[in-house]
Amino acid sequence: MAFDEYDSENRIFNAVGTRPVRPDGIDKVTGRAMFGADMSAPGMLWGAVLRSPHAHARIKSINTSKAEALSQVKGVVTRADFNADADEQDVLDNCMAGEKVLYDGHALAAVAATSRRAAEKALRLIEVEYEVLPHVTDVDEAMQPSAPVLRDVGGDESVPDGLSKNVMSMCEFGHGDIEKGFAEADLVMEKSFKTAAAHQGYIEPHACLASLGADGRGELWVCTQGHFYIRNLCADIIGIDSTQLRVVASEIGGGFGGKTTVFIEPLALALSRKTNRPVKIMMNRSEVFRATGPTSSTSMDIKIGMKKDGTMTAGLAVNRFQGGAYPGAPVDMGAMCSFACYALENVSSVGYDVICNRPKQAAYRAPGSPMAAFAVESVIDMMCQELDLDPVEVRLKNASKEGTKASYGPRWPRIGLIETLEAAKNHPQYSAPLGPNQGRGIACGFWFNHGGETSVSLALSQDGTVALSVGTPDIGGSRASMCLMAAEELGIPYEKVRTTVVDTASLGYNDVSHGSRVTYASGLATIKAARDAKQKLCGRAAKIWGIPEDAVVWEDGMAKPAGHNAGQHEPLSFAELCGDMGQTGGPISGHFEATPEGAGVSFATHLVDAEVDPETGATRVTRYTVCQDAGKAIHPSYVEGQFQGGAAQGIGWALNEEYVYGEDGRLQNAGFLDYRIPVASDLPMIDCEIVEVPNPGHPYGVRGVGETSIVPPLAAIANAVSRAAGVRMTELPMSPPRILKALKDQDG
Amino acid sequence: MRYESPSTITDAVTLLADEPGMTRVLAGGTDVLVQLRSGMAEPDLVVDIKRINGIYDIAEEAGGYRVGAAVSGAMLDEHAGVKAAWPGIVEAACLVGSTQVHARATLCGNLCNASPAADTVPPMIAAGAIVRIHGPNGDREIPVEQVATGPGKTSLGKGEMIGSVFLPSRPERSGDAYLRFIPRTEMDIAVVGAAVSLSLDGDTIADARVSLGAVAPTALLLEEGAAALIGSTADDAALEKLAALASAACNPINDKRGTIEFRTDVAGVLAKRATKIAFSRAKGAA
Amino acid sequence: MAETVTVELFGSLRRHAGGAATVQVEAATIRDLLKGLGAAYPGLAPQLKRGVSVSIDGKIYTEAMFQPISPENEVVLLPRIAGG
Amino acid sequence: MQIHVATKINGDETEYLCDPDETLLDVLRDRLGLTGAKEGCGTGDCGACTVTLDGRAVCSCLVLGAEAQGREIGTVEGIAQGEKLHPLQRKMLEHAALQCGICTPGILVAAKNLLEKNPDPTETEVRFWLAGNLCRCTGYDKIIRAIMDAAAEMRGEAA
Repeated sequence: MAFDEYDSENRIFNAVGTRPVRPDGIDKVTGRAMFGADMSAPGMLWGAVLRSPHAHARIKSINTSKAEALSQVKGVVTRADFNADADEQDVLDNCMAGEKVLYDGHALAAVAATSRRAAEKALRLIEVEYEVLPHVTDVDEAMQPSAPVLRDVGGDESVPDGLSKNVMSMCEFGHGDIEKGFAEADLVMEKSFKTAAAHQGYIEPHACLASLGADGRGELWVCTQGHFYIRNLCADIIGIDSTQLRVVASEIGGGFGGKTTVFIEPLALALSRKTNRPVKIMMNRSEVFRATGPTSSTSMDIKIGMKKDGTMTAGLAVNRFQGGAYPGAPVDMGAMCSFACYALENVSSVGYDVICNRPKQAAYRAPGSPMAAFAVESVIDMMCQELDLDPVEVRLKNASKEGTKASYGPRWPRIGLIETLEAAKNHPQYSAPLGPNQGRGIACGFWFNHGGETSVSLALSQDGTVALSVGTPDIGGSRASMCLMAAEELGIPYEKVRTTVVDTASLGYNDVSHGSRVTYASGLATIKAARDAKQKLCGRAAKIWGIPEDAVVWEDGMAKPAGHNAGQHEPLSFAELCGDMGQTGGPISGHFEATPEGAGVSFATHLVDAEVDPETGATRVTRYTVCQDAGKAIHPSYVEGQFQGGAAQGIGWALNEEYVYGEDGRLQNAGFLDYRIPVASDLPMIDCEIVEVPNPGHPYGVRGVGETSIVPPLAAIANAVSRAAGVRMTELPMSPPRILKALKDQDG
Repeated sequence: MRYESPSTITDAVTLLADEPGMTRVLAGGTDVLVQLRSGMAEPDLVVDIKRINGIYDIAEEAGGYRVGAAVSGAMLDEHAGVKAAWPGIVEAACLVGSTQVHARATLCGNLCNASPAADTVPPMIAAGAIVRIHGPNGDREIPVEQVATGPGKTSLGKGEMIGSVFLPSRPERSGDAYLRFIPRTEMDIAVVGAAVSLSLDGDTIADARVSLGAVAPTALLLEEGAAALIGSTADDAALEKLAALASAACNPINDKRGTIEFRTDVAGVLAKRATKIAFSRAKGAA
Repeated sequence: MAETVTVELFGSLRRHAGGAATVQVEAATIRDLLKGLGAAYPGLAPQLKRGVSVSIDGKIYTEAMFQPISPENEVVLLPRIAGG
Repeated sequence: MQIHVATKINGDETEYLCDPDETLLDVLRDRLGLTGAKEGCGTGDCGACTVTLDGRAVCSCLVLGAEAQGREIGTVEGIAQGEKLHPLQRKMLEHAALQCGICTPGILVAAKNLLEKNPDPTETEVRFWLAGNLCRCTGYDKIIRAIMDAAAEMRGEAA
């Protein structure tokens, strides 16, 4: 059996599937958990970052002498203090601007001073001469040949002629003959959609504490989703060897994809190197909004053909995503996801990656997929209304399943979309009566999930307990899941395992905690490391009993002789074998280092009831149910937590969250006051139906759950609101002014 | 920056008057601290008035209530008398920001911050509230609607501070209400606010005051709107007339919080809805 | 032992491979496949350099260079899959 | 010139020097090492820095350090009694009501303050009381359940 394959349909789990208290729990309810900004060091300085007030400008000069003259200021860095030959030039330029600033909030200098307030005050003494350039912040405008150009290099070989140099690449997926498909349809519907940029909105601002000597040896404490990856990025950008920098991942106060790259970390390291003192930088909230990654804003055109019975005959999606000032908008992912839920014979999905004068987008939960799903699922809903068809039945009729061809190419392995649709159909919400001005929306969503490079080490202790070292920062309770999987595999109690997210000097490389990969990949690695340890324990038992290793089996947390031929021996418990390991051959650790590739895709179906006030356009989500395939829920409470969190973020994105830029290209709402994420009184309870269709690529059947949960909400809410208001909403957010205007336009 | 916390109004006024640079009065601090932190204001002197004797008092006076400048929304909410007399004002005070903000933010601070969208200002205007101003040239009293003169600007002179606001007495069968529109259910700045205070003679509105917030540079006192209500029973015709007058009085801006069109439409809707609540409160149904 | 496998290209790569939706390459592993594609269709080189994932019978591989491929497999080239 | 402040934090007499423009949050975190209160926004919009000031929940980012003279401050570090967790802390853990945990200290301080004033709140009352405590991970569902459950336990009702 391959190393990452599903064991058994009929396995009975002991630990897995229970809901114990998380191991880091007490620290987090007593205030002693250490997050990014909570660490300090003797002699520490505070760093602050000077940011551009312009959307697009050439930097003619920077004069830091007045700031440096302040006694509290110990050092200033600009682009010249970084590695000119860095491989990751775009990442460097985003952290510290070179010739041009490309967006409001773009960093161009940093100061280290004896206090945070002194550092901030010193920023105002730095004199910068700008040549302000024309700017563009809208994706459709940025694609026009006449648009201001950010980078003269232009796009890659995939970009068709006649588009602006701001179009960095084009991609296309699909199969069949869409024109033939549209010809076969009884109804063809076309509609255009727009979505605003939404920020990940983690409550913890980026923060780090850096200490770096002139010899290139250093330490970095930081809140990040991937300390190994940012170690490599920082080393590249400041020009040191990666292993000379030891990075410790602090507790992380939310990431959702936004803490998968660097912003302030190379600046803190450069300031520390320059001052020979530890330097702490903590972004304020305004900096987080202006200078870290929101997701793309988008513009999309959808065309779908359908027969009267609901059979979809063809689908076309054109997706235009702006990704801020650098290439890399997740439009390829979006285009691949557009029609992933449906088995279409004729399908085409196109994507354009566009740059404009906004902060570089960062990954946000299932990057690209929620927007794509919003557009496609909205058109399907309109067609269901037009043809008077049940929206669940239409989706069931066309649903992707094992063996059908995905719109992006492959044939599906075992997947659980239909099961999530059935769960939604059978949920009481689906048949509950609706009140006046209420509407019900349904939508499906898909995400790939990811494996990635993974190393874990599982060390046994003489008292029969286990120290499990992982390298994937815990962003949502994953240490509890790791403990459960180790306990399951070894047959010992959950409490006997301690999982630690260790620093970059303590394990081999680990990919970032992204792509819904942690419970899948670090989980798989934990199981494999536990099996490695068990094999070693069986070897010790064999030695003790004087029988061959293959005559020993591991059952119920004990080594036992394998059948009568192995002889009569009292089973040896895990604790007994651990107690004697020094004498039976030495310390025992289990290891796993590999790149598991069996991350199972995940589907979800969401049900939303919404009520619209026809006089004000105000919307309230009154009921919400998430049905999602988790493969196997290791800790069901944290699986539900991912479902609920994704739904809540989707509600914010659908109804209120947006980056608002002024005519001057400056961000108008860089704070939680006007970037309106849902508050407790905005939301109903969020019901969860955990569907379990095992992933063949994981020993216990796990599928990542963190990202798929944000894919259906935009569409499901848009469908609910559109039905409640009686007018189709095609632009996000569906803010009250937009809804009221749509209602009036319809009446007028 | 200097921080002072005098124990008398006189000392506070002297400190404010004698400081040649920029000053800020610190009561609840929920606006002042944000200005300090963001660098929007860099005062040379901050005078914390919360150590002044009596500044937290809510005193009965001439059948009404005098509310000290440090009285927070939460304290108002806990005061049965004020809550019974002016529920609209108390509700507005408890709409400003979060629970944590209600614990600190004050009526007088909301007024002095002079935001066009301040939640407590329209219901205080509707109530006919009067502020008492202390200054180097003595004390004076002005109606609430004369405090703000534009966004962030007040009619207070150098060295002056508001020490209290007086919520007057009112006849039996009176009621007030404040409604605001925000995109979320809490935590937002009002996109539109509407306050109505009225008194009944039988079932007929004998007296009324209407005020709108966030639709003009300062909160509006809508005298024509009040006239439309007086003599009516808050019937549909009167309410439609009020709504039309409210929308017509709007002089709003387009911004990140709302459009001119939206504010104008919703001002009418909220004026109607606030009237219905005030009316039912006056009848004793609330 | 390398045999001829059929690879499906996504739409925007097709014009760099003569317009065909599928191409044939001698390959026993993913590494052979990518090498062979780059050699036969130089126009694909920029995308191969940017990164690709390969789907083999519906399972997506992003890193596994030595994953075996045989003519019976359904092989689809994809942009490199990442996540948030 | 720095200001000398004598105050009481979690029942302990405490003295410190602070700058006139320094917030209570910065004093707690950077001078006193009480990093349980978090800076999420610095503008009173997120509630992560919630502490009690003379028994009322406030955003410590909107209070000057100098204002604490003679007052009583309560932080998350003072909620547990020795090794015994407060029912709210225990229920937050049992209900898995935190994912990243950055909002948890503020929510605990605010929720404890609510239950002291209103031992039997409705779900709606809990939601509105906590509207100033942003959580981006959980969608609030499990947080609300944990608080309702803790309130029931504290009232002596079986959950």
